[in-house]
Amino acid sequence: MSVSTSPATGSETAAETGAGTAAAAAAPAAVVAMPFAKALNAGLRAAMAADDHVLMMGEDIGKLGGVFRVTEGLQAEFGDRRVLDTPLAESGIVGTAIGLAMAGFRPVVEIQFDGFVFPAFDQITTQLAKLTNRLEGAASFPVVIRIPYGGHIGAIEHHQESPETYFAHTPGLRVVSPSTPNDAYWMIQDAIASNDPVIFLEPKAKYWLKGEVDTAERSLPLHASRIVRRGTDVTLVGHGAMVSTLLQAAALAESEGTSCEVVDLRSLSPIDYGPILDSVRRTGRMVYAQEAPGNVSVGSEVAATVMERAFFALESPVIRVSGFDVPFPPAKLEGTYLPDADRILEAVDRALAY
Amino acid sequence: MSVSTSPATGSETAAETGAGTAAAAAAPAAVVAMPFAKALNAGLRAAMAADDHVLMMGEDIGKLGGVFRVTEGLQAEFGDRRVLDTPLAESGIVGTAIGLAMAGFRPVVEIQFDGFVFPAFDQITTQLAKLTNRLEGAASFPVVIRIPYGGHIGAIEHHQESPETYFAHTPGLRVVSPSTPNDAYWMIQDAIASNDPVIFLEPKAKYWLKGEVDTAERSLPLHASRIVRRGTDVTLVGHGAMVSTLLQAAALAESEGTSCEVVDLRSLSPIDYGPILDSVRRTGRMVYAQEAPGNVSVGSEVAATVMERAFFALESPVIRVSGFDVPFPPAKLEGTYLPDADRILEAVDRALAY
Amino acid sequence: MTPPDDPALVRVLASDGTFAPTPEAERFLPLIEALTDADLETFYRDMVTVRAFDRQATNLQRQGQLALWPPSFGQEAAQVGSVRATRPQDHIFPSYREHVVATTRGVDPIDILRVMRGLTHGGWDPTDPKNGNTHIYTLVLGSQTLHATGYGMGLVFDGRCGTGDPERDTAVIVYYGDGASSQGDVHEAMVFANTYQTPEVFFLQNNQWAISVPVATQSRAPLHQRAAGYGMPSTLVDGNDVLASYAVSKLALDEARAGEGPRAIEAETYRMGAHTTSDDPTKYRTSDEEQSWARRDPVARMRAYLEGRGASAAFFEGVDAEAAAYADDVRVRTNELGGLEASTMFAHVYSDPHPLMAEQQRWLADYEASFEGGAA
Amino acid sequence: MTPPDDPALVRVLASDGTFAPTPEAERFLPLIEALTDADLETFYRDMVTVRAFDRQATNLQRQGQLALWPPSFGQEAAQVGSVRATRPQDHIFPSYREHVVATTRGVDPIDILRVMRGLTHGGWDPTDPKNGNTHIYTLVLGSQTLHATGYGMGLVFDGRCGTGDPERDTAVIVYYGDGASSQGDVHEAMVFANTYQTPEVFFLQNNQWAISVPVATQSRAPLHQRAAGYGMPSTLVDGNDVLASYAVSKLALDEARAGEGPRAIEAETYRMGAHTTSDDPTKYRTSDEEQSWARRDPVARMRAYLEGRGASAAFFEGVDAEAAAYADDVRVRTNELGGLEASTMFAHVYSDPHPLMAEQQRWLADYEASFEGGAA
Ligand SMILES: Cc1ncc(C[n+]2csc(CCOP(=O)(O)OP(=O)(O)O)c2C)c(N)n1
Ligand SMILES: Cc1ncc(C[n+]2csc(CCOP(=O)(O)OP(=O)(O)O)c2C)c(N)n1
Ligand SMILES: [Mg+2]
Ligand SMILES: [Mg+2]
Repeated sequence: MSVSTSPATGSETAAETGAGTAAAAAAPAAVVAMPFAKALNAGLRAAMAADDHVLMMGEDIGKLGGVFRVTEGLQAEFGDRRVLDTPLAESGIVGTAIGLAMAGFRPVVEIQFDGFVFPAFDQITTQLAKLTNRLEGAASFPVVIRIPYGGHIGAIEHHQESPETYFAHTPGLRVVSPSTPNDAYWMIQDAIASNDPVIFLEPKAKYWLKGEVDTAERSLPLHASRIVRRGTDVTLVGHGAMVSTLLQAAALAESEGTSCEVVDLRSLSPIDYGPILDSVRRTGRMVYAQEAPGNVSVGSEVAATVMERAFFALESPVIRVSGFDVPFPPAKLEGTYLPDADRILEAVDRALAY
Repeated sequence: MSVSTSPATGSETAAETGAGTAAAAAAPAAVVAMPFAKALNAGLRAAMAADDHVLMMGEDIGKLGGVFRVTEGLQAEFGDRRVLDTPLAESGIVGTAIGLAMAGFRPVVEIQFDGFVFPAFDQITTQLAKLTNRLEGAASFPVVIRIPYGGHIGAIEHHQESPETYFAHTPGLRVVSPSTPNDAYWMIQDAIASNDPVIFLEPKAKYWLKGEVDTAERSLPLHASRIVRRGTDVTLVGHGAMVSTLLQAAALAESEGTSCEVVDLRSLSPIDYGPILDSVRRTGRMVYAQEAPGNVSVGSEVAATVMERAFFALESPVIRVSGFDVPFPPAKLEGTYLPDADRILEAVDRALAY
Repeated sequence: MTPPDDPALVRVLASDGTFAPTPEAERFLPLIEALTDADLETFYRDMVTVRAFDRQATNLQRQGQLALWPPSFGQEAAQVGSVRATRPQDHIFPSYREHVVATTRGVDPIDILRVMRGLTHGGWDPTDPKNGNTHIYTLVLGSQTLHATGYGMGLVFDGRCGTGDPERDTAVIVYYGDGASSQGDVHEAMVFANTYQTPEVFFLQNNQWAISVPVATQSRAPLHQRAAGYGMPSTLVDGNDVLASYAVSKLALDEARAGEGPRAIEAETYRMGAHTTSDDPTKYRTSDEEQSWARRDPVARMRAYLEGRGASAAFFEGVDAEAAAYADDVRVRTNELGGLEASTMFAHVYSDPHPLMAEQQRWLADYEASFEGGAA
Repeated sequence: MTPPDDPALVRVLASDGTFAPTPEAERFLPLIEALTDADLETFYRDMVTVRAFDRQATNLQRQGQLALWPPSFGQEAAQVGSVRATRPQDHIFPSYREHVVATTRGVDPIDILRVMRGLTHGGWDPTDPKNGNTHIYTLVLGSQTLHATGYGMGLVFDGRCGTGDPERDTAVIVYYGDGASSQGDVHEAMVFANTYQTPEVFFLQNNQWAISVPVATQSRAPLHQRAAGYGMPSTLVDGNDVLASYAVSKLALDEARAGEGPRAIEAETYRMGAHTTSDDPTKYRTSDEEQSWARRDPVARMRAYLEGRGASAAFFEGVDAEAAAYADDVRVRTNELGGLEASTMFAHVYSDPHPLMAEQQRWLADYEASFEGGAA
């Protein structure tokens, strides 16, 4: 079991702005404020500049720069052989990305929205995830699949889902999700540098979130979780857009006299349990929040594992706050569907009541 | 929370043979011994005879009767308009089954092997699972997807997997798995009678298992779990082929002085927690066994929920015994990969050591 | 992106509205000659009305009344022509831009707006006769082609086509785009349709673009040529010519209904507006191109044709007034739309009772009640 | 199920081995004339050798040495002809019955058997030069067509085709079956291949059956006609005629390598054996049909042709002896195959270190050690 690899930042705004205190302390920082989507763009550009076999594939990522403009300007800069507007077929995109990886490329695939990854599911699970193993290590498949995911944007069906469970359950895949511009900038580069397939989940609600990016030095390895707020009574854990909701809940709880520690999971597979267990051993209570339906989910895994490994330290069971076990509802109900600070506080209360 | 709907049989052989004591007591039984696959065949035949809009679709299910002969004789009996050897395309099969359901049919789809369900994944998750909800109840989608699953048959890749997690996580689907011929006979009919899509997981290792089938009366509703062996020290829970492994482990444990209760989950979504919680409250310890990789799995959910709901009753955390978090290995290693009675006993020992 | 000049093209009306059938159009002329003046006026009225609605919806989105609007602007002739060729018993499987199709079959435009406002994922009940067997929109591109094919298989198995009774024989028509044509599901749908000889028309609206991607990226060969590979007859039609679009659809649907198997149509048209209200087409296409297609505007073309046949100014004024009233009514009713009960989230996930739904609905109700009591 | 008589068919050798080119074969004759006697003998030797291996493997399965065997029996000419038309730098993407292809490119037959014995999912290392750029078998039908297309895209992007240098220009050839042709992935592969003009040959072995399902269920139209819909030239060849199979593959590969874009070939052949050793073809096909195809046996046909050209009895005896020795060697080496270390399960799930793998491997080692100590 690993131990936390990062110092906690001790403040929710630092986490929100993404200023890594560790990095800031260690090296002369080149800190620039930029929105999350721009940080991704900068990270992609850096990766493309560093290796001419890094290549982008997807629908509308070229001239248009992607529907969220994450790839804006990349085709103009690197040409249409490196930033491909592909035919409209997700299985085709992932399947040919696999072939390109066999030919020595490092493809970065954009899936336009969470709900449209499923036509590619066979190529992802039976091929991409398994080929290195099938080949007994003779080849690597450094393919990154970028998926804008999650709710909060009031969009129509298939545009607000959180499909991480499907990928986190699949051996051979790595699954990560940044929650700040700084993490976006570094994690996308680390994902591209990984020799394994990485499902890269971009919390689309955060694309417009501004924060400081330290372009000189990464603060944490790709698969580390991070304590983003210190607290003593309850540990709150989540990833992606939920991290800011957890921080909000922690701030509210503080005003009511409850001290919450907040952990940003960052990596959903593998999960870095060190900081979480360390935290739970101190607080004795934990709440897990996620947008995805709760039944058989990443939250189930974290809850089961934490209860298994910190059994005697727990004063209450791990309480999960999740999307309900229904399809993501019409946008007018997303406020009810998505866990918010109030629902997290209700769970905190339940945990404290044990 | 429901309470156990079934009396325990009190013996592992009864569970293995599938003789429901409840049913046997209640009605004049028409009990016939037959193998699991034949019981499915009889159940399918009964459903087709009862409703002429029940229709079978799949690859090689007609003249050949399916690679496991589960549909043997049905095409000869009902004709090739009701037992369709379709073109070789799983998305096509499920997608057209959806259209057939819209036209008033109740399609029963056979996926040839677990590993080949993924090309149909988009139609299953974004369409089949969601259409009733999307249509606000204006139409039902009574489609059954039969999938032979699991290991123990020494087969090549894609032929031994346990994909239940993907389906159990998906709102709108029901997921069940019989473990005895009697359950096979009744559960397939109940699945076809369900107005919702049902993923029907057939533990292929059990196709040749003989057992008694009471064709007169069902013993349990489709979604009930069942205590198949009484015990006092540890509760063992699992589904499909694992049930007999659990019973084996329980028998071995008994000889070492440990009394294990065994619960057959039968339904993986929804899960009938009543009998499980009831049992755990008596034993204080639980081991969950499954063939699927453990990370983010049905076992994670059951463990997390049981620990949440029976927190104070537990003397030890729920211990999970799963397939490793690797692709199902080459057949020569399946004995190591698949949980067996020894691995379950090791977990029982760990639970007892708390 | 130049106007289609494939020799296979069926066109009846030139861009300026003159009656100038292409050679391929000859065999369809009897179907067009059979149309009454009232039919022609209906075609025109349909197009103008839904265009006004479409413009209204775009405005409503700008005013924050809708989350999104995918305009049908420019594709009216393809849609009116094909849908007016259907019979009442036929089943319609749209993609998500078929506003003209849906409303012409009876769907209340408000029901489409409710989807785009985030009030429902479906919008209307395809089993309610008032909706003319129009199935709901499908957003996962191409997946509806398999549903349509399955429905068609059901028609075959139930003997609901090919009996020779035109009142009873039923067809399905499925709409999809040039982008969607690349999806594996469209291929599998064509495979199944031809194997089971479904009474089905695959209606491809090639509007030249899939968001920012030109059709040339999907295929270097004309898309209508794909059908032959499955053994299925196909027709290329000028989708901005409502008469041609009607005639080719009518023949294909009649043949399908009669049990002759599936048919394919590629309608060359143009998305004159943005992909959706979130889109900015200036990023990827030239105004030259847009203008060249504006000259082929399907509504103007039909108007010129009707004018040539002597339709009165009063007629056109009347249609415009009706369309304006229709669009006004949509605006008024949109503003009146209410909210959504949270409990609806759980109501239809399953058709049969489900313990998790009951439990979570109860939890949510209790939770919400706890606020009303002033707690938390 | 009658022998192919499509006018598009390319055939050079009649069933009885006489040289009788069909009209469509005329343009391929120079390629055949360029073959030396040694080439012809090699073709024959390849077919006979791998047939002996294939029979051996079937026996090994019956003896319990293999979990399963999918015989290539009957498809030797399609496979030898196409693979002998490749160049060393080309990349080969088989499905799972391409034993002749794989071994001809250098794959050790034992490596195929290791897959079927349950010792490995892959079997050989495609990056090891000795395996002739033969990628591993793919069991999820059709999915390899996208991998091949992606590889072809990589060749285009890296300028590894169309340079005019035959020693450097590289093509890919991908094998798939009549059943697999229905999969959406095959469609998407053709879409991408044509969009990116990959140097690729889609080689369809239509062996008339997908397990128990006849090709007529996959398509009422001849499958080779699909290619035209994508704008891709295609050729129908008698797949039981090794010369024709070689010639059409050679031309298609040369054109692909030269940068002229993808090509499709449908080889009409027949699975003379069972689908796999688990299958019982008597359940679904007639012995009449089997016999009619036995008369078109590709090996007998080539033998008759070589005899007609004066090949000696000694030559045939030599080939048979070589083949028998090859098959014997396979048997001996199969019997020598060892077991598998449990730890290999964790070794290659990821390329980079992974904490869960380390943890579970450690757990398993400790657990297994606990038995050795006599515990538990
Ligand atoms: C499977 C899938 N992938 C991606 C999308 C996102 N998307 C919505 S519309 C669209 C373009 C569709 O183009 P086309 O099929 O030509 O239809 P058009 O918009 O032109 O009517 C895309 C990529 C989607 N809805 N479904
Ligand atoms: C996606 C998928 N579905 C089903 C199967 C099971 N299966 C294995 S081979 C086969 C038939 C394949 O037929 P064809 O493509 O004609 O190849 P052939 O066996 O004739 O060489 C089937 C259905 C599979 N391997 N993959
Ligand atoms: Mg389009
Ligand atoms: Mg075949």
